[in-house]
Amino acid sequence: MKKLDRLVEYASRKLAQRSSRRSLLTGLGAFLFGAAAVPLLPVARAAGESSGGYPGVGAQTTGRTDDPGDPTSCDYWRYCAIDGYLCSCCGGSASSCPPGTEMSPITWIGTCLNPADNKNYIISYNDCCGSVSCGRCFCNRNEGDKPTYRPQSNNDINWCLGTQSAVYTCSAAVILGVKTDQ
Amino acid sequence: MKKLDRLVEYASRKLAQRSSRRSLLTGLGAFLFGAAAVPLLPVARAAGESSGGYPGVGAQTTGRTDDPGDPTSCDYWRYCAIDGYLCSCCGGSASSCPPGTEMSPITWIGTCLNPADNKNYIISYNDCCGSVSCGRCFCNRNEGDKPTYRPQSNNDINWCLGTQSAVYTCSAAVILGVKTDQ
Amino acid sequence: MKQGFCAFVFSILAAVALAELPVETVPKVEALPAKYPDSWIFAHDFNFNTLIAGKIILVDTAAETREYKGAIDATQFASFVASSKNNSELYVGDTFYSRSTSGVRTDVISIYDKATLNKTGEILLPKNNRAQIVASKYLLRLIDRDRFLLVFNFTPAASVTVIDTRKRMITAEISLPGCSLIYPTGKRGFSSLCGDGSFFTVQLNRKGEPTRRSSSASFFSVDEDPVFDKPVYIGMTAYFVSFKSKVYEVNMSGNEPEVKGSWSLVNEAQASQNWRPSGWQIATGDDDELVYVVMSENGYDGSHKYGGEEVWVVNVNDRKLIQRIPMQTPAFSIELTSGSNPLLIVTNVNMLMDVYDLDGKLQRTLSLGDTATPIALHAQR
Amino acid sequence: MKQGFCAFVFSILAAVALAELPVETVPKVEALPAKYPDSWIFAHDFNFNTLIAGKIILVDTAAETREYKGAIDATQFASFVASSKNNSELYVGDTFYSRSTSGVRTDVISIYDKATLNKTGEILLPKNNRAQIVASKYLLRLIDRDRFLLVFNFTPAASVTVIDTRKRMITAEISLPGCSLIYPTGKRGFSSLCGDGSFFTVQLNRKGEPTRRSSSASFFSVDEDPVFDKPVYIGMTAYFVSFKSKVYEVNMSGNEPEVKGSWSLVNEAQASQNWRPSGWQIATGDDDELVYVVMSENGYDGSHKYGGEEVWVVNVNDRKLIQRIPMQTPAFSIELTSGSNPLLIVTNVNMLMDVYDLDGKLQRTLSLGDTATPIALHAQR
Repeated sequence: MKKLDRLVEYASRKLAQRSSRRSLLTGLGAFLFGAAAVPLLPVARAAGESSGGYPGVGAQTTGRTDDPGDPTSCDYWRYCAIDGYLCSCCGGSASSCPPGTEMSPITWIGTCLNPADNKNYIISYNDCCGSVSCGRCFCNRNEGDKPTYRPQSNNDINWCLGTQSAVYTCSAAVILGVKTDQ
Repeated sequence: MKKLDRLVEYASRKLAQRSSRRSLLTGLGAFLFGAAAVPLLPVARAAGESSGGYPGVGAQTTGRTDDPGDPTSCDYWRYCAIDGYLCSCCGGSASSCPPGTEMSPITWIGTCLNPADNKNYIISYNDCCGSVSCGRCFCNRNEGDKPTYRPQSNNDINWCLGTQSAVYTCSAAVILGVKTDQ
Repeated sequence: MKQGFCAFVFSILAAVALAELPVETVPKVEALPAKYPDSWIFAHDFNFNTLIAGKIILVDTAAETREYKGAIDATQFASFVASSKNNSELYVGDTFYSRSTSGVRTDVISIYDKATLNKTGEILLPKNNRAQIVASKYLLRLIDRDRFLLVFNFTPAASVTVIDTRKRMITAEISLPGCSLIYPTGKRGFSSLCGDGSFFTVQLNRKGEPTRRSSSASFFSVDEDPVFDKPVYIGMTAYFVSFKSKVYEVNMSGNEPEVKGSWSLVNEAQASQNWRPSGWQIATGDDDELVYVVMSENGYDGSHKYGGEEVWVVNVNDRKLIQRIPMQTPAFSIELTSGSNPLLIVTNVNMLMDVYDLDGKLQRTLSLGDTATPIALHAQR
Repeated sequence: MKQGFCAFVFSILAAVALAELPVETVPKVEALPAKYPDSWIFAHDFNFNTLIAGKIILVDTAAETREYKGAIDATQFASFVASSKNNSELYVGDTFYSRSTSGVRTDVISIYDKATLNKTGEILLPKNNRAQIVASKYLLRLIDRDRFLLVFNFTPAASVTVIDTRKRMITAEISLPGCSLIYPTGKRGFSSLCGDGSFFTVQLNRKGEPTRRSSSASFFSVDEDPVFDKPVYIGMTAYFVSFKSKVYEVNMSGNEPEVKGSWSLVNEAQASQNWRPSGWQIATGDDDELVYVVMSENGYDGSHKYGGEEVWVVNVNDRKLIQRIPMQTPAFSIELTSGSNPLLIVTNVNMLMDVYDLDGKLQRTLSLGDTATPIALHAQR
């Protein structure tokens, strides 16, 4: 049974991780649903993350200086009201669905500030539907999120509506335009 | 975005945990499929585990000195060839299924040494079937396990056979008798 | 005599040496009591990593051993409600596909028996329009002593389906004018919250058919300070908590909701530190007079779902904060067990279940599964 | 001129200041090349925590970005095989229930298109007897240039269903005398391994019907030192590795398997340290002459599934160990990508994917999902 010894150290670390008393430092575990974490700040990247926002996920760029940030990172500007798996990490992109899924035509809407031009953009969060949960790059941000009685501003609803299958795969963030009234 | 700062520490620990170079100490991660770990040895229990074999799972006893050990712990003697979620952790017991599931009549067989009487017992590993994977107390031990061409000694097969549903929930370890030929 | 005694001792020793563990019988499946103890709760594991296959886990939160009593399936974005202690049924709003994630869709209410956790029936929802929203009590409710089951639908057209649980038949489907969820109201009715901050209320007759519809005035600003859509009921009084810590007390016992007033959970200093409710099932209540709310410091626009470092306890009679319970791990969802000696059950942000006594002492931490995400908690009623 | 130039510059600046990101079109769904690069592999996420809902993930193991290309469903205990590079189809052996985990069972082969990952058809398996075994290549195989698909069945009666992929029709079901899995053999046939350590072999005619059945002598001791049921094929030679490090070379190109001999992976010193194969997909091979095996020290009865600290590389021509590659994290399953410049793909015991070059240098570590368990790896063929 010698190989079982290997478990002990693994167990100790796992236990420490899940039941840490350093509550302020684990406060966003919920955000992650116990999943691999989202290093959002430069300090995390500086601490050895060369592979993008989530450990084990290759970083991306949009290729445009006026669309800054990493679409596989939860802090990418378009994701200010997203809730789900980032399609960028699942075979799609910030604005497209992975192959084999269907993009929902019915969406919820957020307003996100693009730091490059300091403009507020109307973002449509289109769910991609029809295969099982992607499970990669879970991200939940709630700027402007309202409860379900304001559904078009709510990200708790499964927006796989009007699609052949209502099974949720991941979420994309599509630019609808610049918000004009400010 | 201040609360997002909480993520950084969480992320760092998670990364360290999943990509550790201390390979010998994480060798049984596979055994766990990345799940909460199984502290099998006294040193792990002494290190603060009051709740039984798996963190967050209440310890059990059989109530019999001749059936020693904790049926919610992977090192319980009957589990020497088990592969799956322990029914003891899922609403069943070492030898019974959780309510709402069905026990498979077709099983694989192991031979396990009871340390109390130093006898080898024939153990039938009966899968419990019909609701989704329990997900609690994953345990894989392979004493005497043979490849699929010796199916009655193989624990990689879904033994939910002859049941109304073939969906696997958890595994029980039932005493069939003492092995007589030794 | 002496020789006889020795022979007797020898025979005992021989028996011990030869004894072996008995052969066990198969098949064997556990059963549960028809009435569960107060300390048992239902934890809805939404299974965020594989949404099509969640479950409802029955947990004895007071137990030191055998705390996991069993589980029933709850498929993608399922809803759940248990009948009251005197009744035997559990109800799950399910959605199935003939090919797991594609093919023909079938929405049903699945019915399970409390004592066996066996499925005992199902009621087809022929329009397949069951709302799929992250788990909340107010998606599926029982009214009129469990006689009628109300199902919230969203396609995005909103409606409520009324089911007679005795006849296992749909009696009505009631369209809602852009309103959401189900808040039991009056003898045999419900209200929904609407996009302008008003209530829409429907009362039913004894056949489960709508007889009375009404709309209230708007009582809060959705844009400035919306209320969470997960109120606390104490008896037939509902307490709606807002993003910025306001509490609205609403009498739900009449034909229409009656807003009895509002107050703030926070004083000026706490408001300036932006103490705000945050989490998922952010509030719960006892049977009498105490409301519990998950609170977090340094709140901001968008911080309302990240969980909180404390649970605040408010007496609704004098609207005073009587206790602040610091969480060992921030709370995400909370619930009190029922009965005279409740426990505070917390799903923490790491998705483990923390059990506190009412003095705020952590009794135990439970894992309900390696990847379980038990974000909604249902006490016995 | 000067004034004109300034006006021109001004107009550019104004355009930059006014420019905004373009409105994006919906709906938009990505497509893939009809032929995948050699570096792409299929990782079967068995989803151990929720077995009814696994997936096959397409990964570009050489990429620094956009490495996750997409995924298709693979339900409970699914099996998988991809057609060769010249063909367009992917095949998944699926089992569905009308009520997710209960109700009517339907076993099928689901067919997907490589370029779209859309489901393009399915073939019913009317007996619902598809074997449900933890993912392995040898549960589902293509033979005769992808013309026939072979499905292993287990109820526990064992058989193989033959499907004509062009006609999408079952042509035969062949009972096996207590034998397991599918090892392509000869022009249009397969062998299975039997409980006494022998092969049972069937050859098919051009219609996919069995014409020739044969049994070999036993060539190893199942009780003393069984071979893993996951051999490595290099061309039509299969290398079966045993629990105690013996390698059996078997020529599978004829009507029946021909055991060409055996040797040990370990020398005397290594044997005394109990270096043994351990893991799940414990071995892989290149297109030519190298076999790779996951090895672990201090092996014992029951240690054969826990993964190994090293990957050993053996030249099958002279049967010499030519390289020992230390793993940064112990390996559980391994695969070489296809083509002339392969990479060594490792699912490590933490269920992350490590990509090594053939010098043994770790190139990158990929996570295929927060709770993914990608235990079987399929290179392009």
